[in-house]
Formats: sequence, structure tokens, C-alpha cells
Amino acid sequence: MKHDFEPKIVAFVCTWCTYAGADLAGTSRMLYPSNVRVVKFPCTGRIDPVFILKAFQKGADGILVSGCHPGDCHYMAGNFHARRRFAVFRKLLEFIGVDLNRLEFSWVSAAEGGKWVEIVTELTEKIRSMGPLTQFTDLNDEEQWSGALSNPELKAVYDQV
Amino acid sequence: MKNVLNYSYYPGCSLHASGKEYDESARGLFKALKIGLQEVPDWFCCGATPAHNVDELLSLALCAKNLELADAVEGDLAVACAACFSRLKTTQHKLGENESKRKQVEQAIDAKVSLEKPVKHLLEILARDFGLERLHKAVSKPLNGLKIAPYYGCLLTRPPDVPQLDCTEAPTIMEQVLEATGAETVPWSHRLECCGANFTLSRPGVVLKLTGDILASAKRAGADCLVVACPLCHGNLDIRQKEIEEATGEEYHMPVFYITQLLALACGVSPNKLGFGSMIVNPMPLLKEKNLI
Amino acid sequence: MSRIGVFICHCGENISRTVDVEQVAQAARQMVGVTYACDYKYMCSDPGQTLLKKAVAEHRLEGIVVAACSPRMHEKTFRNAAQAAGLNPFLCEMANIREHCSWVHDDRVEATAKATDIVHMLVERVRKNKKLIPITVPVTKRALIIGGGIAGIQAALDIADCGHQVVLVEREPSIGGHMAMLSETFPTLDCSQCIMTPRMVDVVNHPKITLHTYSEIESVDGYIGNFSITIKKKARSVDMAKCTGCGVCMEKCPQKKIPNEFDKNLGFRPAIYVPFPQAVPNTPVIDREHCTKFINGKCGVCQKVCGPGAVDYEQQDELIVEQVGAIVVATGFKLYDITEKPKGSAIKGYGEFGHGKIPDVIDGLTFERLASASGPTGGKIIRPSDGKEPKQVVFVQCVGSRAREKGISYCSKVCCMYTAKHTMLYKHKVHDGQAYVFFMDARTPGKSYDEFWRRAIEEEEAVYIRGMVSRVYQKGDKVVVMGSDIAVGVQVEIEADLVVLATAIQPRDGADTLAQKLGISYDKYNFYSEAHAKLRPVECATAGIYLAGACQGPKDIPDTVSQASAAAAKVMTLFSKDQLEREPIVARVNEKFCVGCLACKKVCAYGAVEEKEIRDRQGNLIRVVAYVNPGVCSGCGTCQATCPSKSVELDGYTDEQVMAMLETL
Amino acid sequence: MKSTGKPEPTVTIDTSGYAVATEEIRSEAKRLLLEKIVDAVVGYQSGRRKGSAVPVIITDPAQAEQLVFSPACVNNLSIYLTKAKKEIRAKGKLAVVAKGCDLRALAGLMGESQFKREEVVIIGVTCAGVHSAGVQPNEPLTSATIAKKCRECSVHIPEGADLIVGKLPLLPDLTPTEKELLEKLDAMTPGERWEYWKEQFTRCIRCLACRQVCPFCYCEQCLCDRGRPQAVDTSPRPSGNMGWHIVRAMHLAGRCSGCAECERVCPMDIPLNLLNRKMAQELKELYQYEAGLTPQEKGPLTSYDEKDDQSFIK
Amino acid sequence: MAKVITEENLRSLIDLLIKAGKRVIGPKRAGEMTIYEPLASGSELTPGTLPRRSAKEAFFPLSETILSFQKDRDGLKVDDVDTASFPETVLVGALPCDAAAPQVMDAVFSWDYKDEFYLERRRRTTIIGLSCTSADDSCFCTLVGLSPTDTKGSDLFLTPLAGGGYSCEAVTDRGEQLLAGYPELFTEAATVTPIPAAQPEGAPVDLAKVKVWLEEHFEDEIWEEVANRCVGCGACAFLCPACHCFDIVDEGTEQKGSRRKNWDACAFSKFTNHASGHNPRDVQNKRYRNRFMHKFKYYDDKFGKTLCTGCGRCIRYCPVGIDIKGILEEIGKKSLSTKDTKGHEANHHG
Repeated sequence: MKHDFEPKIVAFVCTWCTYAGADLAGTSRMLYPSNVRVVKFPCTGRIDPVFILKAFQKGADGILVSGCHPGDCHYMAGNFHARRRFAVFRKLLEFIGVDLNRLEFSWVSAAEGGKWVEIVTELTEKIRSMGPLTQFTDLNDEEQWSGALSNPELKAVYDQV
Repeated sequence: MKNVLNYSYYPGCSLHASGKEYDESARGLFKALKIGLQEVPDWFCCGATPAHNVDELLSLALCAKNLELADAVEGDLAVACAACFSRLKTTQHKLGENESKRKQVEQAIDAKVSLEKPVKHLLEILARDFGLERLHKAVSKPLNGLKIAPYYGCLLTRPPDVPQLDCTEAPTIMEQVLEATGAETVPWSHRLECCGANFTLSRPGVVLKLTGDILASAKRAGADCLVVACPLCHGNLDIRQKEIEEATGEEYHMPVFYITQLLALACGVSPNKLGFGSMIVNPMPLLKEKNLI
Repeated sequence: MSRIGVFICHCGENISRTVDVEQVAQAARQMVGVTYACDYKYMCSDPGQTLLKKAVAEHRLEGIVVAACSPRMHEKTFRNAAQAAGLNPFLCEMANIREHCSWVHDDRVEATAKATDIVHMLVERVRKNKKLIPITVPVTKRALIIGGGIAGIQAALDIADCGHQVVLVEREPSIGGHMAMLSETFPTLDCSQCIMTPRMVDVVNHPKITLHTYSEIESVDGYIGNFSITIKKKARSVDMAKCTGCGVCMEKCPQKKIPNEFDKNLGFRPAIYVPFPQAVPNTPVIDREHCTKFINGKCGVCQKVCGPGAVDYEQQDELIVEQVGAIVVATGFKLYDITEKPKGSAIKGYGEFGHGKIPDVIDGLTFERLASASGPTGGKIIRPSDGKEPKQVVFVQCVGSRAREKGISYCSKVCCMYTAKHTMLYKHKVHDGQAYVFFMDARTPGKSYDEFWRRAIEEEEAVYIRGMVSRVYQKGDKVVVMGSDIAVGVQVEIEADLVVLATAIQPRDGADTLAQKLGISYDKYNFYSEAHAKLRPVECATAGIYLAGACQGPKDIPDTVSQASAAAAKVMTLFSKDQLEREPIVARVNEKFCVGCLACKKVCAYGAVEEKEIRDRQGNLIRVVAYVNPGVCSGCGTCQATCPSKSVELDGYTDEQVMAMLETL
Repeated sequence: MKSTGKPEPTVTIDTSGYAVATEEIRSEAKRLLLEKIVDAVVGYQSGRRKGSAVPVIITDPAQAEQLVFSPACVNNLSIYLTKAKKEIRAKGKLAVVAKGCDLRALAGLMGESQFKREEVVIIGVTCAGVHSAGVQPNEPLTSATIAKKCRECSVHIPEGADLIVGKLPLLPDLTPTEKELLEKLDAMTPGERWEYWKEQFTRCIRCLACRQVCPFCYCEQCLCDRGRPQAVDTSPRPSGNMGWHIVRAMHLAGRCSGCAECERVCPMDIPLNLLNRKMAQELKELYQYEAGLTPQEKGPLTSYDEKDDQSFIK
Repeated sequence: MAKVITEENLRSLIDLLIKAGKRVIGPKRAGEMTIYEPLASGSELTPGTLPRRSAKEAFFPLSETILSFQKDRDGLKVDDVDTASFPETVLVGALPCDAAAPQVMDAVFSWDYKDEFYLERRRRTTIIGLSCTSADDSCFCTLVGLSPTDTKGSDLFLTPLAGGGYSCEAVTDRGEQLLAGYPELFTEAATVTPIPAAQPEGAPVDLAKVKVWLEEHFEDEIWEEVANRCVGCGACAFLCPACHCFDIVDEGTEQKGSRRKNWDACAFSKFTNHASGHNPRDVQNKRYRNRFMHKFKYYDDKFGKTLCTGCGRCIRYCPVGIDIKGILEEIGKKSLSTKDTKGHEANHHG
């Protein structure tokens, strides 16, 4: 059934566990909404908060960060560092005024294809009900008062950028 | 010279009744060592062993109330009787760990439960707060030649992590304190074996067996006398000794002292203030023989 | 990079069933930088790969995106194909449009749109890829074995037999470890000396093995393939070259009454001694604490009587540096000494068993020395107190093991078997003796283990009492054991002549300091942690270091030997190539921008980040920057995410590549 | 955003101790320079405007007389020991005058191996408080002119310095206006907070004063100056400014020493310290981390604990 | 006879201008501070205190898009900015140090390259100056040859009167047109008593002598002494009415984005960073020297004007309290003692 609003979800995942979990969901032919775009990393330790910020600025409506369960990390401590980094970063985004339902974290092991499908479906439905995230995209168009221009076609150019 | 150490004091019921000499010798000793001992005003029973077998909330509330009363008196809470010591410590331990029990008790005694004030046994005060060398210096009449079997009983070191007086299985605090007076302590196997405690009323047979083993082990180790830090153990070992001799045909004549009695004697307190008269097994011959009186 | 080829696979019809592959190819042709795009039924097939190679040549492609299955499936295949076509393999990326797209979506329009997006993301990514050359690290084909017990011996022999140099370091004067102390071993009761001594001799005679006994590891530097080990060889005061092992010095030494640690202080030894008769090397050592020559300068008998003049009091400790490529840690175990409460450790002592106070309460190894033919009593079971033969012996299982409140919660795995063996040895030596065993459960899982245990009960009539012992105390010359028999529900008191405690197995003292020197991790009991409990049990997470034997966890001799051979096999695979080739997905520091805050070093779990000094030509220190050792870095990238100025960059997952992918949203 | 707490009576703070500190700093600086213990002393000297104080680097003992300490000494001098000011470090061994909050920055820098404790002589100043932004330098130190950070200061006495000068007067207890402002923001809905910060960041002109005065912004090339890739837009449009301030707050999480210089120097009065303070509050709650006076081997974000909270992770 | 306008008439003048489609920029309250921003209505005008940022933003925006581009298969599409779309602007309430600055900057923007973005905005802006009545110890317009009542740069100059309202003086014909455009708002008054103008401290400095001193003291230790404390931020340059350096940077992706012109500052360490990594001004005191030299020498060499109007903003908001007025006075004193070797008369503010 068609929806009027198709949310854009970005998933930052570690290749050893969650990416493999997503593969397993594939080999088991589990169906889930096609809104998620996966970006593969060697480890959640490699996922930099700047990527989350950039994704929001580029129009992502919801972001998922997922990796190995604590203790399973292929690189021993990558996910431990990531856990602390994201625990602090999400508080910063919340303080700036971002609704934390838009940013989700999870542990999905290589054997948990089902959990991957469940998380992605749940997140897609939740973001769909919340509607598009306009905070960052609206901000992209804003200008300092001195640089703002009123002519139409430059305005049009803005919209495409 | 002002008392260098000051303690609030919770004597407990036995020390006002059957264990009176434990209380008197303790006060005498602390006066001699210039340690302040100020009894907690209108304290009441800590519930000892029966209370917590009947209703745990009752026993915890009793002790919590006593602790609250003790807060009014300056200084850590000194306790002589092993049972009171064990109950107060268990209350602090349980209420410290379990939030819901704490709320129940606070409702029962309708006051805030205060767990901060440290509860200390006399042994702890003498060995650690006061210090063994100062104790040794305070000894005016060393108990040389007296061979003692120090008896801990069950409650002083158990259950692990609650009394935190000394190592649960291999305590040494009594040996240290006694040796500070110049006395000699003998290594023996039944230091921590149970004396039968309350069964002395309901099932005396058990007490005869257990206390008998203890006396036999002490005798085997060549001890002249036993030293205890609990009125209940004293009761069994002292009062039942005659009956055990009749039942087993063994000869013991082993006087059972409270540790404070011997320490007070060593620190120059006059013997007739130490309640030697009210002990069933007459200690006088032994004390004379060791020319301690 | 503007000449990119996009190859869309049908995967039979796994992809083409829900994704309109032609449309995706068409869309790919519109993408900036894409000069060639096609779709094919089976890209991973041989014709598929040939198609790819031809296209690379024909269109002079500089980058490839293969839109097919998961990279975890065929990334290697297509990268090899690209390499074959003369393209650097890391300029080939895979777009997962099967597991992540066609298989999990059924709406053809949605799936095709998503596949196009995924391809677009990977095209943008590949435009930012750089050529990467696999990292080669030279490998010193020499192995270091730490610990000369059966594990170390087995690993050393395996590696040496394969033709590689081995350096075996043993802390005691002789190799042999705990196995040399044992009398007979379960389940076959063959005597440990007979099966081990030949192996020990093989070690000392093996041309490829350099043996350093009475030596310890001082420091470990370097990384996989290039370790530099500093070994402290303690002074034996005997010149090993000259000594013929005649033993005259040991006979003539006036000091006779020094308790022999090897015999658990039951027997005695002179000041100049060999731990046990079959010691390898058979050169004595002077115990400088007890030797009168070192205490007050008098005596010197051994030097006088030594024919070849091998005794040399002036010998000093010496530091030897060995270059090795791999390390096998086989430091073994020790029995939990319950005589007193170890300071500062969470493990509480066992005051109630009287071990250390009551002479007739001994532990398993002491019983082994009593039963051993080369032991202090020549194999006769006696009571250490009065030397009489014990008529009633009580064995107590699980002393320390499986006792959470005492700080050790694990099962030590071997005590059930060796206690059953002890009852047999006792029965064979004291026919009218009676053995009692207090136990909780009998754990006898090995091959013909349970039969061995049943034999101890049914044929050797050992009495097994299910229940724990509460206290042991001396009563006259007897040792009273108070315990419970929960099968019958009764308190039990046994007046025994001898009590043997099966105490828990712990790692050697100093295991944690050695681990810190090696940079390997260990658990809360100081057992060394394997890289993966099931799939990499003999490797450490730190590359190039392997584990064998009880230092990794309690285990019996069969398991120890098999682990030793497994570790040896791992070393041999490492040494099979001259160069150690590693995937070039490693971090690199941009020294111009690094400000030396070393945050990367703090988060690196592999210790791959070192401090590098930048000096001018006159040698003055300009500044300190971080340096990532490509041999050790495993490519997790945590350093780059932590570095504020991104001065350290993980090749293959650079910020540029990730940002390029995000731009396509 | 004025905090609307109950109006606080203006209390003057006794700064007699500052004159004592000034004398002691002068004599100590002279001694250090004469005895060649240090090659330069980083301190404060009075500026042209009455009562103003500016950072100064003196090398000749005679100049020691110019050194002062007064409520106008607001700068955090630890920035002159970082790589951002290489030319100062090039002068050789330095002595630095440091208030408690400055010493916390020094400790943080030592924890990040920027210099070793023995490479710097720290003259710690007992400080009762300094002026807040925009206060005319010659005004006395009162509860109206004191900086927000000083109202909640816990490091009046800089323990760990080589020498501690000055004496601490009796301190009035002042309402923690910054804490109230933070609580007010926390109480807002995400939408309101977004509007609040959007308005603030729209006004940011990217003069980067906040970065240049921050002791922990000593990177050779700041992430936000990089073009390939452009993680944060360099032009001072609202979205670029938002990105810049989020990245800055994240990079200082677990490092910031709370000297609040960024907020003081911001020409557009953006309450930047709120961001750092929020991070510090979260790190205290999550990992019991607090910036301290002694260097810590690892910060909260360069270490971990198996049992860290993960209630936010599914 | 002097033309006078009351306070309310001035505000209604602003409303009328806004209704006429003009962008009216003036000092406006924003929380604690005053800044120049487009006014929504005359009531927002809060003249008097010197706004936090200078008025140069009316012609030289902090950040503006100068072109945008889009690349696809068949080539590159570039959209220029049509300067005709710049709004007609009236800058109200510019104090003399802000009003005089644009004239100075006109020279560099119409030098060998005509910067249409700046010049077109200048042509479309009418400046209504306001005499300055309050100066603090950072103001030093009198030192650089300006004064609180200087009408330089203004088209119409208002002087606040004791009884409220302002006397108006048309300085340029644009000012005349403004007066003529709204006659009903202005009245005639025989005598007017203006509020006494501000008196910044400090005697005027002989900028010619300063210039000469600067020529001979390129390598003087004063630069290191002053700049040791400079942390290299952009606060002084960005707040300065006269500073006009800018940086051109592309934003977006290689395929789609816009080219932006943003303010830049010579204090930044990366300002003169060459692609090779070499940086001629690698140390902070070279950078601060360049700032001072540009304002009091280089600009004079090229355009005969001093690039500083003495507004004092760089003194008030310098994080480390660098005081250009103090330096100017110090160099002024030093320059008097040395003889004037070059001998030519420096014309400033010609």
C-alpha cells in the first residue's frame, strides 16, 4: 500500500555483526520496508558523530547505528568506545533540540536477522508517523540577513542544493 | 587528662542480669584505661536470637530504634555481648543493602534509620582503637604463667562480611589482646565450635555434648582456664561444667572468665570489684596459684 | 576518477526477479564518472569475470562497482578479477543489491529505486577510493616458548621438528614443570617420568631448540613477526659447558637440610642441587640464599671437589636478547595455597581446614611426591608428622574450586580424576588402608575417564561420601574431619591419619605481570584470554602470540598436549611465508597535522599506536607525534573517530569516502 | 535569556587578597627569572584602559614589576602553553600564573601529553572571582559583575601549583545563575530548545574567537577548516554554524575544564559554556567523570568500562 | 534656518520607507546588545549606543552566494547572481565612525577589479548618519582625523537635539531627495540646541608621521611585544567597519553546489597559507603587524586613506585586550621623535 511520506533512513552498521545480520535477513528472505540505506563500517568504533550530523543535514529523517553486542566486538573494544561516544552525543543532540526518537542505537549480532528486520520495520513506521525531519533541511536554506536575496531563480537554486 | 577515646555503650540485657560481672569488669577496665564509656539512655532489648527467628521486622526495628537512641550519645557504639553485637551489625548490614526493608523499619519506628554510627565490639576497641602496645603499657599486673584457651563462639565472626571483626575462619584478635597482658594462649581446635547456646533450656543434652567437646579440647590443649566474650557462652561453659563432669566422668575445674575480667585484673582493678565470687567454677584457687590476687 | 565501470548481476534471477536490472544499468550510465555500465546473468561466474576483465581493458576503467550479492560473499572474487585485469583491487567495490535489496523487498518499483540508490552510493564511494598495496611485514622465523612444562616441550618439539628455530625459556633450573612431579597419570596409570623424560631429552638434544633454564622474561618489544625478547638468565653459579653432571658436588655439599620445593618440602636437598634426579639439563644450581659460601664466604667444598672446575661463584645474571616472530605462552598453573589469605586478592583463605598448621593435611601435589618412586619417600605413603603409614586417608574435593564466596567460582576440571587415581595409588601401596572421598559431583568426561573412576570405587573400594567438609582439626595424633553426608542426611566425623585436599588450579604467580609485558589480556583470575572461546582458542587477540596449557584455563595433560600442538600449528602457518601479508585496511597518521595528544593511542585496543619523535638534523626534538604500526593495526578505525582533527585516517574507510556516500541521500 | 530568579542583593566581594597576590607574583616572577629557573613568565599586566588587565609574556626580571592580579584577569593563560602559540613555547621553560579554573586546563593539557609537569612552573593564585563578559574593567568585583562560572567555583584554591599566592576572603554564597539557565533549557521541549539555539547560532559570525581562546583547541588543522571532505560548511550560514558548534561541543566533551572563556570572548554573547557544561553534566552522571586539578591518564571518552550504561541501546 | 525632524516622524519615515519596498537597516535591540539589522518597523530603532557589529554588512555581507553550479552528463550549468536583485537599502542611525567607513572601502572595491556585489549595494544604499553623543575609553575617532559630528559618508546627517528630535542636514543630493521626498515630516526651526557631542579622550595623532615611522620599523620589537598575546581569532576584523578581506569557497559536492564569498581575517593562521604549506606570515606577530600596517600604511600608500575610523570595537571585543588606540598613541609619540625622512605630505581622508 502506498504511503504519502516515505521516510529516508540511514543505517550506520559494523560489517562483522549487524551487516552480517542484515545479510542473514536477506538469505532468510525476510521482507521489510525499503527505506533504509546501509553504510558499512569495519566497527561501530569507526562511526564518527559528524557522520550522524551530516546525514541529518543531507535530509535523513531517521538514523540507526548498530553493531556487535558488548564483548563480541571483532576488535575487542570498538563497541565499548562507541557506546560511550553515542551516549554523550545523543545527549548533545537532545540539548540542541533534536527529538531522540529520530536516532536509534542497537546491538544486532550476525545471527539476529530477525532482530534487524524488526528494528528497521519498527523504526520506519515510527519515523513515518513522525513525519519528515525538517529542522536541518530548513536550516540549510536559511541565510544571514545581509546575504539573503530576494530574486526568485537564485531561491530556486537553493532548493535544489 | 581528658579521656582520649569516648564511646557510647550498649550493655544489653544479660549484662544487667546474669552477665553482670562482664559489665562491671568492662566498666572497671575502661575506667582504668581512661576510655570514656557513656551508656545509651533507656536502651532496650536487641531481640538476641529469639526475635529474628519469630519476626525479622521486629528484630530489625528493635535494633534500629536502639541505634537511633545511641545517636544521641557522642562516640562510636561499644558493645560487649556477642549476640547484641551480631544483631546490631546485621541490622546495619541488612538495612544498608535492602531499600524496602529499610522503609518498612522506618515506618515501624516512625523515625529515620541512622546507619552511620559505627558499632564496635570491646575487642575491636581494645585491639585497634586503643592499640595493643598502649594496652600492654597499661598492664600493671602481668598475667604471666596463666595458660588461656580463648573461646570465640559462633557470633563474633559469623556470618562472613557482617560483623567484620576478624577473619571468619581463623580469627586472632582475642589471642592478641590476651597476649598483650603477658598471658599465654594455647592453640586449640574448638575455638569457633558452638556451645549449644539457647538449647541449654530446651534441649540440655545437646549442650552437654557440644560444651563437653569444647572443654575436652581445651583440657587437651593444656589450658588453665577459658576466656569468653559472650554471656551465653559463659553461662553454658561455667554453669554446665559440673553436670558435664558428672555425665562424662572427666575432671575439668576450668574457670571461665570474661575477657574484661582478666584484662581489668591485669590493669590493676581490685579483684573484688570483678565479680569473681559469682562464678560457679571457683577461679580463686587458680588465681592464687598464679599469685594474681 | 572519472572512468568507472558498473556491472549489475542478475544472480540467475535472485536479483532480476524483483529489481529491473536494465533500468539500474541505464540509471548507472547517467551517473557522473560512469563510462561503462552493463548487466549480466552471473557476474561471479567465469564468463562474468572475463566480461569484467575485458571491460576494464577496453574502456580503460579506473574503478569498478559490481552490483550483486553481499561483499562478504564475493568481494574477494571480484577484487582478484580486477587485480587480474591490472586494476588495484581496492578500486573495486560491491553494491549489495541482493541480500539488502532484491531478497528483502517485493515491490519491483521500490526495489529498483533502492538498487539504483545503492549503486549510486557505491559509485560515489569508489570515486574517492585510493590504490592500496597489501602491507608486508617481515617474519623472523624463530619462535619463543615461555614455560618448559609438557605444553612448552610439546610446542617446542613440534615447531623445531618443522625446521624452525625455537627458544625455550623456563623459570626453574630444569624443564618438566608440574608433570615431572606426578607419580602415575590417569587414566592409564603410566608413570609420568617414563613418558616425559624422553621428551625432555629430545628438547635438550634438538639442534633447533635453544634452551634457557633458570631464566625469566625481562621485557617484550615489537609486534607479530618482529618481537625482540630480553631474557634474564639467572646465575646458576655452575658453568653448563664444563659440568658433566657427575653429582659429586651434591654429595659433598655440607648443607643437607634445605627443604626441597620440588618435593613440596617433604624431602631435603643440598645447597647445590638438581630439583629431581631426571632433571634436564642435568646441571646443578647453587641456591644462594642457603649456601654458606654466599652467606658468610666460608665453605667452597663444591668448587674443590668439582673435577672439571665447573663451579663459578662469580657468575652473574646476564641479559640475553632474542629476535623471534611468534610467542607461545605455556606458563602452566599452580595449586591454590590455602595456608593463608592472599593479600589484597578477592580469594579468601581456608582457615578451617588447618592446611599449613596441621602437618598431616597435605595437597594433591604433595601426595604425588609421596607416591612418586623418585620422591623423597621412594613411593612409600607416610604421614609427614611421624612417618607412620596412614591406615585411614580422607580426600576432600573442590577445596577452593566452585566456591563463589571464596572468590573462585570455576571448576578446576582435573581434581576428580587425580583424586580417584590417588585412592588407587594409596590402595596399591597400603592394601589394608581405607580411603574416603568427600565430593560434590564426579566430573569425569574424558575418554575412558568414567570407567577409571568407577574402578576406584568398585575395585579399589574407595568410599565416596557426597557432601562437603566443614572443618578439619587435630585431635591427639589423629586428624578429625567433620563433614556431612547429604545422601544419608547425617553429620559425619572421621578420625583420619592423613587428609589430602584437592585444591583449586590457579595461574602461576606473576601471570599478570608477564601478560602486561606481552600486552595480552587476562581474566579476573589471571588466566590468559583467548581471542575467541570457540573459534580461536589457542590465539591471543594480540597478533603473533599463542596460548597452550593450563595458563589459559585448568586442563588435563591430553588437552594440554593437543593445545600445544595446535599453537605450534598456528606458529607454523605464520612462518610458512617469508612476508606476512596483511590487508592494507590500516590506519595512517598524517604527521603534519598530528598534535600528539595521543587520544588514538589511548583507545587502541591493540597497542598499534606508538609515539614517534620528530627531530631536526641536529637531533633536537621538534615534537612527538603518533605513529600507527601497520603490522599490528587491525583496522577498526576507533582512532580516527576519536581524533578531533582526523589526523589519523583508516585507509579504505576514509572520511571522504563516507561523506561521498552521505552526499547521495 | 535573562534568568528570572529572585533578585539577588548586590554584595561586594573583598578583593584585598588580590593586592597580596600581585606582590607575591611579582617577587616570585622576579626570582624565577633572576635565578634562570624559567626563561619567561606568562602573567597579567594592566592595560591602557583603567583597571584592565591583559596577558603578557615577560622575559626580563625588571618587567616583573608590571605583573598584576585583579578581578580583570579573566584570561585563561594556559593557551600560551599550547601548540597554538608555538612561539611562546619556543622561548624555553615557562612559568604561568594560573587561577583554579586555569589549573584545571593545565592538568587537562598534561593529561593529553602536551607538556610534562616538570616543564612548567605554575604560580597558583587564590581567586575569589573575576569579571564577567562586558563588565568595564575598573568596576569593583560584586555579585553583579562577577562571572557566572565564579558563582559556582569549587577551585578557589589551586591545589597542585608550585606556589599558591594570595588569600581567600570570606565568600558570599551566590545563586548559581548558569545552573538555573541550564535547568531552564532542560525544562524546555526539544522544539523550543531548537528555536533557542537556532536563534543563537544564526547570530554567530564564525570569528572563531571561541576556538582560539580554548586551551584544548590546539589542533594544527581544525576539522572545520578542512575542505576535502567538508564535514562542516565553512561559511557562517545558520546550518554551518549549527554544525560547527555541535562538533566543537563534542570535541571538548570530557576535556573542557570549565574556564568559560569561549562564552566570555564571544562578540555576539552566545552562551557557549552551556553546551560544554551540559556535556560535563552528562559525563558526571554517566561515568562519574569530573575535570580535576591533577592530570588524568585517560579521559572519559578515551576509556571505557564493561558495565557502562546501555539503557538507550535496543 | 535648520530642518528638524521629531523622534516619531523619524520612526514614521522609516515605516514609509519600508512600505516603499526599501530595506531599512538600523540599530535594534537583540537581548542585551544592539546590532544593525533590517527593521520591521520604525519602533524597533534604538539609536544611541554603538551597535555590536559594524554597518559594513549592508554592502559587504558576512556571507553571500555569488554563483551556483550543477554538473551532469552533458556539462556544467552555472547560475550567476543578478545584482539587479539587490534590495534598495536605507541605513538609518549610522554613527560617524560607521558612516565614514564605506567611503574608505569604496577605493579597494573599485580598484583594478570592480566588485559589483559591493558596488551595486553601495549604489542602492542611502546612509542617514547620526551624530555621536557618548564615547567610552575605547573610542578614538578623533585620533584618526574623524569626529563625533563628522558628516563624512552620510547622505543625510541627523544631530540629536536637547528637547528631542533631530536637526537634519543634507550632505549629498541623495540627502536632498530624501528631504524632498517626505517634506511633511520635516519642519523648520530658527535655532536648535544640539546635545553636546561626545569627546573621546586622546589628542589627534599625526598619521603621516606614523606612516613614516612604520616604513622604518617593519622589524621592530613592538610587534612581538603586542602580538605575543594575540590568539589569532577574527573578532577584530569581523567587527571592524573598515576590514574588507573575504574568502571564496565552494560548498556542496563537485556536482552540485554554490560558490560563497565569506568574511576572512588576516589574523587567522591559515589566511596566508600557501598550497605548498609555506606560510609567509607563520607567526602571530607578523599577522598583527600586517593588520596595523594595512590600516595605517599600506592602504594609505595605495588609496591615500586610513583604513580605520576609530570606532574602538576591536579594543572592546579583543579576547586578550590588544589595544590599537594604545599602540597608535605609542607609535605616534615615537614618530614625533624621529625626523620625517620622506617629507611628503600624506593625504588621508582626501
